[in-house]
Amino acid sequence: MLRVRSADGTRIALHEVGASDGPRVLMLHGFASSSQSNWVDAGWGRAFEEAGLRGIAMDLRGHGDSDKPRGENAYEVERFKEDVDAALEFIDAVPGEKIGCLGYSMGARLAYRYVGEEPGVFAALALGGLPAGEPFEDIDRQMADAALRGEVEPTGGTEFVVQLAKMLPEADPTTLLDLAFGVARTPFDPSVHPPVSPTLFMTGDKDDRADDTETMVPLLDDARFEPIPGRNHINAITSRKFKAGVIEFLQSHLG
Amino acid sequence: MTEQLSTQKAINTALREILADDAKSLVFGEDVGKLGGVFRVTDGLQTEFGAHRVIDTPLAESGILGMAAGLAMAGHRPIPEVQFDGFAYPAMNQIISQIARTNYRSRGATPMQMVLRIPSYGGIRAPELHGESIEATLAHVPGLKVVSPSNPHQAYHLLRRAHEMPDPVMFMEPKSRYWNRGDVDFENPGDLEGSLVAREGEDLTIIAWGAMVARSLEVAELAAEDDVSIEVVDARWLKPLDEDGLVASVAKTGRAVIVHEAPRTAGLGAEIGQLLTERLWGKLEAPVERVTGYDVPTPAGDLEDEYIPSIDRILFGVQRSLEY
Amino acid sequence: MAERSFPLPDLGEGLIEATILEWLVEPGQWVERNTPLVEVETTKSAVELPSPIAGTVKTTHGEDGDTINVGDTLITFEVADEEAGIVGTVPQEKKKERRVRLSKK
Amino acid sequence: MPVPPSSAAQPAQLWPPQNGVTVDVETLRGLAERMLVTRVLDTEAVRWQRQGILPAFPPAIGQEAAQVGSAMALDRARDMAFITYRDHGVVVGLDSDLTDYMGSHLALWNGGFADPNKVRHSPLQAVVGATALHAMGWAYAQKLDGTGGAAIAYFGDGASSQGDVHEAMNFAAVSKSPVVFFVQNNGWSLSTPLDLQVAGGSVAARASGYSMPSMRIDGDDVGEVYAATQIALEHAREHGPVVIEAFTYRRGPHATSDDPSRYRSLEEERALGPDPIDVARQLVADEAWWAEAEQRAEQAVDAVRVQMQSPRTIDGNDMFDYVFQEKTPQLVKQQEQWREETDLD
Repeated sequence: MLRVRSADGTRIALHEVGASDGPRVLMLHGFASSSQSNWVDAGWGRAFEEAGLRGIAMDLRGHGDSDKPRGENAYEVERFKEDVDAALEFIDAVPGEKIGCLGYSMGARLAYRYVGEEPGVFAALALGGLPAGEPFEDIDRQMADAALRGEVEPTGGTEFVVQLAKMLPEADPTTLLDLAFGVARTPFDPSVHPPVSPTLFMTGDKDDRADDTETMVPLLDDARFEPIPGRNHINAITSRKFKAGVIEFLQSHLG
Repeated sequence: MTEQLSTQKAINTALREILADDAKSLVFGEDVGKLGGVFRVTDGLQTEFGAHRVIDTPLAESGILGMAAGLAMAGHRPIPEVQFDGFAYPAMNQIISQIARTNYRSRGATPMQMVLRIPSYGGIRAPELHGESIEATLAHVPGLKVVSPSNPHQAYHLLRRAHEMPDPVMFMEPKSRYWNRGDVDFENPGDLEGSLVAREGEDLTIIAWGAMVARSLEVAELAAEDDVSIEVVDARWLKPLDEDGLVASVAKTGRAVIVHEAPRTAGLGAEIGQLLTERLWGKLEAPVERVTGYDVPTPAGDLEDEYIPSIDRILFGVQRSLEY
Repeated sequence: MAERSFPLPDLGEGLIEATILEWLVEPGQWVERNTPLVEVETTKSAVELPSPIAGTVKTTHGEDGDTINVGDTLITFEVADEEAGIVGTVPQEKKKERRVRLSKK
Repeated sequence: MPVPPSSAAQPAQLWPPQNGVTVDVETLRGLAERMLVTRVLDTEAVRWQRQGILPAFPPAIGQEAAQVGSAMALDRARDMAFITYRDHGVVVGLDSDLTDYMGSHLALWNGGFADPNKVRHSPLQAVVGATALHAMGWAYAQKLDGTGGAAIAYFGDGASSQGDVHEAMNFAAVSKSPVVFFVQNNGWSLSTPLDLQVAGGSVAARASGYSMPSMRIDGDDVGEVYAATQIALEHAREHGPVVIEAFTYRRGPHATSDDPSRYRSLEEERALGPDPIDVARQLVADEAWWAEAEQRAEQAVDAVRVQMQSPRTIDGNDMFDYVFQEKTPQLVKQQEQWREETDLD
């Protein structure tokens, strides 16, 4: 693990996952997860190692070994893009080198947005568990804070955010709320700057949080969708079908 | 944030933080990578930081230290390990003739910033050359600094401190204490320079380091049953010795017992005893006592208990001082 | 040959059980250390559990979809009788014992 | 257990190069000029010792081509030489300040006065072989940092018996670090001849055991040394370590206090091939230029003599100031006491 500094000084942790040589793949985990939990614990290290892919897994700010600044301002979408800038600066691709990107859920959304504005950075994009709309809709910060203090029962979108923020005992729920609300200031609209790189969408066929992934395929020039059989949003990450699909796709575009 | 960790895990955590925060740092030695070290002190580091920064070296201690010297010349900050204290002997040419002198030779142009980790002292029933106490040998060499932590909190913070220092630091880990747990307060290191009063007392001062600190604390507790109040000072830094700190405690109590595992003759007990005599001449209530290993090769097996200062032997030393 | 069983480890604070998603090994199979054994799902994530040792799988406990408790046996291996440890032994915590009493003059 | 198939890869064949070796005239002159400086320095230094200017000196007479030729092949922007005490030709070849260097032989300062990072050679020191490991560690750092730099480790047939040399070669080969191990096989380790020092007679022969390419070259032909070292360095930068064994002869004594007639005969010395200086003279093939170069070399060395005879005064404080980057309180106290007890005016 190494930490790099993002534009605003936040330290962003990068973990090496998989082979020590081979095509490089930036890995972006989901909300309230971490590189460790989303990739390492789910067995992606070994899968990448056997496939000869060299993953660089970034802990999103507010997660894992990265710094966890306070306040919603620290979690605007722009900040996350700067974090990816910092990671790419560290990766320091040599001319002609093809770099891939693998994202899950919120990490997939970040990859989608980043590539939309920086076409050509990644030669291939593998996106898991990505819903087509903004996941944090109809959310109320006051209600969320009150809910964290146990004063009210949250409802609607707020209930969903609070539930996620409290899920990991090792994470700080207030930080995760700052993050969710900061990110939600820029609602996700997949029709704005869709990626031009070849893109593979994969989502569990029992994933009720992202049951509309396939609707994004027509927005992109070069995209396809593959379901992950029998899996939901939580347990899709360990699926061998998911890993095999992603690896085959990345190998064919990065080799 | 405070966490209960073993000394082994505390050192592991410090190494992990250092590797993460300092891209010029490297950890290497025999079996430190895939295996995670014979004491698992480097467990998981290679997976996390890669085989280029956490390196399984060939079995060659002189090579490990010579490589460290070259890396330091190139501006890296290596953290080599010799697997056991006794394996520092094959590396002495590099440690004494090269690493300790390169800053001097180059008139400060190529500092030897490194931390050599040495699992040290006895207490685990290990075979010959796996239980040596070489602190006096190392402290005698101009150009080296020597530190020995006694508990998980000290181990974590002293290692991080040693890594920041621009000179070569010999980091002597008390291997018999690897498995003992204690609170590590990550944010509040406390003063990391000099010695530390581990327990306050009035009647007598025990000066110890490494694994002997815990034993001396036990002695102090037993002494309290007999109405004898013992102050225990953890020397921590053996080079440079915290002269003022050691003197201050003995000035207060008037009596001193120095405890170390190393053989007695020309051991650090002699150095500290001389210091106390020099600074407190006329103020001591009794001659400075030493409770140490004997002038014999560190023995194997059950004889280890006869060699390493025991609770009773330390109590005898305390009694000699009290009744002088 | 001896048998060594491993329980479902604690996968995170406060989790007491997990659901077996899919076994990745079967009885009779030789596995290396760190070979993935099983995918399990907890309330917060899904995890691939790597083998803690090298050995032959004797029994896998629980079927896909079963829920098992942390601490219950998950897998049993056949292993060689002797396992190499570190040099020396872990010192045992002993009660403070003394024979010498102190007296001030 | 059945014998496993040998996994040792056949090391690359680097020498002799398929297209031969050509060194242009300008480069040859640069090499020859520095060889002359080295020879004059050696000849003069022996006199200086007899005159009481130098306490002792280990001449490198006969090894000028090996030392200058290899040192000048280095890229001073990124490479580094690791030397011991009989490598003045390397120092001259790197255009390192000779008065600074001679500070060590004058017993003014252990290791001399040069800043290694600037002059691109390590301070000289007496434990031969030890620096091979420093070269290896330094080279590994270049690999990590991606500088493209390579290290060259100088040692002789005597030092090759040291365990450190084996450790360095093995480490370097395992880690594929960019090191050139440059062996000056000069036939003698003080009074011990090669056949009592190196089993088999060749250090390069060991390289294949490490799957490392090796080059056995005429160490008395400066053009060959220069070209071979360049090839070795380029290979090292890309693929890892190389051994060059340069066959040469220590034409002088081990040191000024030595008497070689006690262990080797005049006949043996006469049976040697041509002096490397004469080889260089033929390569340059310009007598007028040569005469001028000889004069320049004598002037350069004389300038060193003049500077050495008004030696710099060493501040005794230096003795205390360079032990550590951060001095210990004990050392501060010892220094204060030293000052009080010596500064009696």
